[in-house]
This record gives sequence, structure tokens and C-alpha cells, in this order.
Amino acid sequence: MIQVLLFAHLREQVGQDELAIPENQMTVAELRTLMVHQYALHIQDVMVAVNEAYAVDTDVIYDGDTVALIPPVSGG
Amino acid sequence: MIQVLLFAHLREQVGQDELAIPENQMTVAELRTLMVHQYALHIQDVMVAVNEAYAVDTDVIYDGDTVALIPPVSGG
Amino acid sequence: MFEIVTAPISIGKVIEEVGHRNAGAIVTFIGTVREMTGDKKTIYLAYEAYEPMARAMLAEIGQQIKKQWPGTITAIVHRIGRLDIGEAAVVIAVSSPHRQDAYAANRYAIERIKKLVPIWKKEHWAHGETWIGNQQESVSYTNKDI
Amino acid sequence: MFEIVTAPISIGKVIEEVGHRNAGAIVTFIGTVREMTGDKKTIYLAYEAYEPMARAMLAEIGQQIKKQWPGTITAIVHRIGRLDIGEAAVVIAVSSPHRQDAYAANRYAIERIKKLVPIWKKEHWAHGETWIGNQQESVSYTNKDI
Repeated sequence: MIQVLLFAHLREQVGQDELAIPENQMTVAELRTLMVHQYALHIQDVMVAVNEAYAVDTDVIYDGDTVALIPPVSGG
Repeated sequence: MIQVLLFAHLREQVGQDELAIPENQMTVAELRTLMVHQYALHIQDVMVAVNEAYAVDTDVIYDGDTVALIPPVSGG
Repeated sequence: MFEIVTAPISIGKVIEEVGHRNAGAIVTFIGTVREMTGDKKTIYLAYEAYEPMARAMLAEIGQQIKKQWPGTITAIVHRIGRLDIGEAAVVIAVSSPHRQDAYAANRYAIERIKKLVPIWKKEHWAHGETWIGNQQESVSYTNKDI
Repeated sequence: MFEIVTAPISIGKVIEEVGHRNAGAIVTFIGTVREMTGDKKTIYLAYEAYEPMARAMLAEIGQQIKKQWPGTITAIVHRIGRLDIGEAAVVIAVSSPHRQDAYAANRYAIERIKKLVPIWKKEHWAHGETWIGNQQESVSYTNKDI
């Protein structure tokens, strides 16, 4: 199981602040594709963090990892 | 009479914080010469302010003006 | 001190955190909620964060600063939740023996925050609300006019 | 607010002075008394000023900033008299709708102060005292070792 955290407009669009993806292993790129197809999210600008660190498309996500979709930030 | 204010090491060197110069009119350059000859002050680095504004050597000082010798500043 | 808080930020405490006997300069940046952006009037802002990651990244920025400008000490506090006009959203304090480093490091901190730290603000305008989409504050990617 | 004072500076009050509804950024510079300069240990500093001219020049720096960076508001307070290690000698606060201007204007203010405003500091070391001779803090022109 992979936990996916949602923030800002993604959270509002999906209507919940996290999703549970029933996978044991997938790449970040595969997760992106899933988000687009299954939830119709626009995530070109969205960065992905795995266990609180930014990840690239080829990084692998494992069962138990916490993934976060990070839309362009606007703190400060 | 021209009042000359002294600060920092110049004040300490002369031993007083102001001088009264019995002149009716002189240039800044002439005042500088006077300070060097009469009080043995080293004033190459010293700026001169007349009535609280920085002045150049050719500016004229008149009776009643307040002159200040401004050593290199070190505020902040 | 690298914190995400919900209560008003005590600017004095953030400054105290970086002051020490060999600090000759302390530069602080306070990001406050501005009323007008162009001709749009903000009523209030709502900030949210991915808190554990945001906190860790603030601390990491502090570490990078210490490496790049030795002798500096940095503290960063970012507030989340509802913020009204004039309130401080972020306070960054950097102390240094010399002023050049304190300015440069402080500037670096806010630029990194605006690029990388997972915090988002939603502007509540007079006639709608908008998630602000990037650190340049120019592009928004959703705009739900009510 | 452009002042020469003898009492401790309230940093919070200087910041409040420049905060307003359209300030998105407030940058402050606090110049504090540093203990070590190279391997020399400062015990305390004594600042003196040509007060009326210093005050007028601080206000003039504020005017120049307003012209060069429209929309900024500046406040500068410089303390004189005896200052101990860690105490604030000068506090400069600049607010601006956008942060770049606040940093640039603040930096400009301290550079102008260190070059032009008639304020002098005398360092009291463990083994003597020295009038500090220029804003780079590198050349002293008298050095009365006791």
C-alpha cells in the first residue's frame, strides 16, 4: 500500500487529503500516470516527494512509503 | 566669528569640543590650513561640514556659520 | 529554530535566537500579508503546509547557509492557517560577524523557501479565492470565482 | 522615524513604524556590538555623533530611498553612548510591496550610514582604546594603547 498525500488545489479537487494506492512497487512516473488517469489531476507542474524528500520520475516507490504530490509552492 | 565643532579623536587631541575662530570670511581650504598650522591636526581624511552640510574646499564660510570637522565616520 | 506555527510569530524571539557575542549584523526578513496585488484586494490568506517536510526543509536551508556562509546563524519560522492583512507569514533572521553575509544568506533563505518548501497560500479576494501557484506570485492555476 | 537615541533601541517599534497594509516585505538590519575583531576582544563601544547633522542625514537617506525605490518606507534609529557586547547600535527597517526593493534599499541605507553619517565609535579593548577610522573597520588612525 502506498499512501499519497494531497495538498492545496489537488486536495480540494479530489475532495480528500490522502489516497491509498494498492500497489507494492511503482516508479514515480507510473504514479504520475495513475494520478492523471484515475483522478484526472493536472500534474505537469507538480513535484513528487517520497518520504518527505523530492523524487525524480525514475525513483521507485515501495509498499509503506508516503508519497506527497507537491503543487508549485507559495510560502513566504 | 566662526564656530568649529570637533569630534572623536580630534576633540580629544585638541582637548575641547569646539573652537572659536575670529574670522569674518574664509574658504574651507583656508580653514583646513589654519587647523593644521595652529592646532597641528592631521586632517587629510577629514571632511568639513558647514551648517550641517558637507562642503568642498572652495566653499566660503562666513561669520556666524557653524563648521564641523568630520573625521572618517564609523557608525552602524 | 526552524518551525511551522499556527499562532502569531514573535519577531523578537526569532531575532533573539540568532543573536550572540560575535554577531555584528542581524538581517531579518518579514513576509507580511499585503492587501493589494495589482488592483485585486486581498481579504485574508490561508496557508497550509506539508508540515514535517516543510520543517525539515527549513532546517536544511539553515544547514546549507551555515556551509555557504560560515559563522552565520539562521532561524526561520513560518506561520500557517488564516492570516489577516499586515500579519507576518514568515520571519527569517540571520546573524553574522559581517553584514554582507547576513544579507546574502537571508536573501538565499527566502528564495529557497519560495521555490522548494511545501507551503501553499490561498488568497481570499473580495470576489473569490485562488491558490497561488508559484513563487513569482504571477501564475495561478485554479481560480474559483464565486 | 529617523532618530539618534541614547537608550536601548526597541527593534519592534522600528519595525512597526514601517509596517502597513501594502507592505509585503519588511527587511531589517540590526548592527550589534561584536566581541571579537580578529584576535582583539572588545569590552564595550562608545559612540558619539554630531547629532543634528546625523539626524538630518538619516532622514535624507530615507528620502533618497523613497525616490529610488518607490513604495518603500524606511525607519532608522542609531544609538550613541556606551554600548555593551550584543547591544544594537543601529536598526534599519524598510518595508516594500515586494522583497527585492526592501533588501536593496536596506543595504543602501547601511552603506550610506557607514560612509556619510557623522557618528563615530571608539572601541574599548582589553588593553587600550581606539577610535575606529572608516566604515570598512580596517584602518584606525589613532591607537592609544595604555
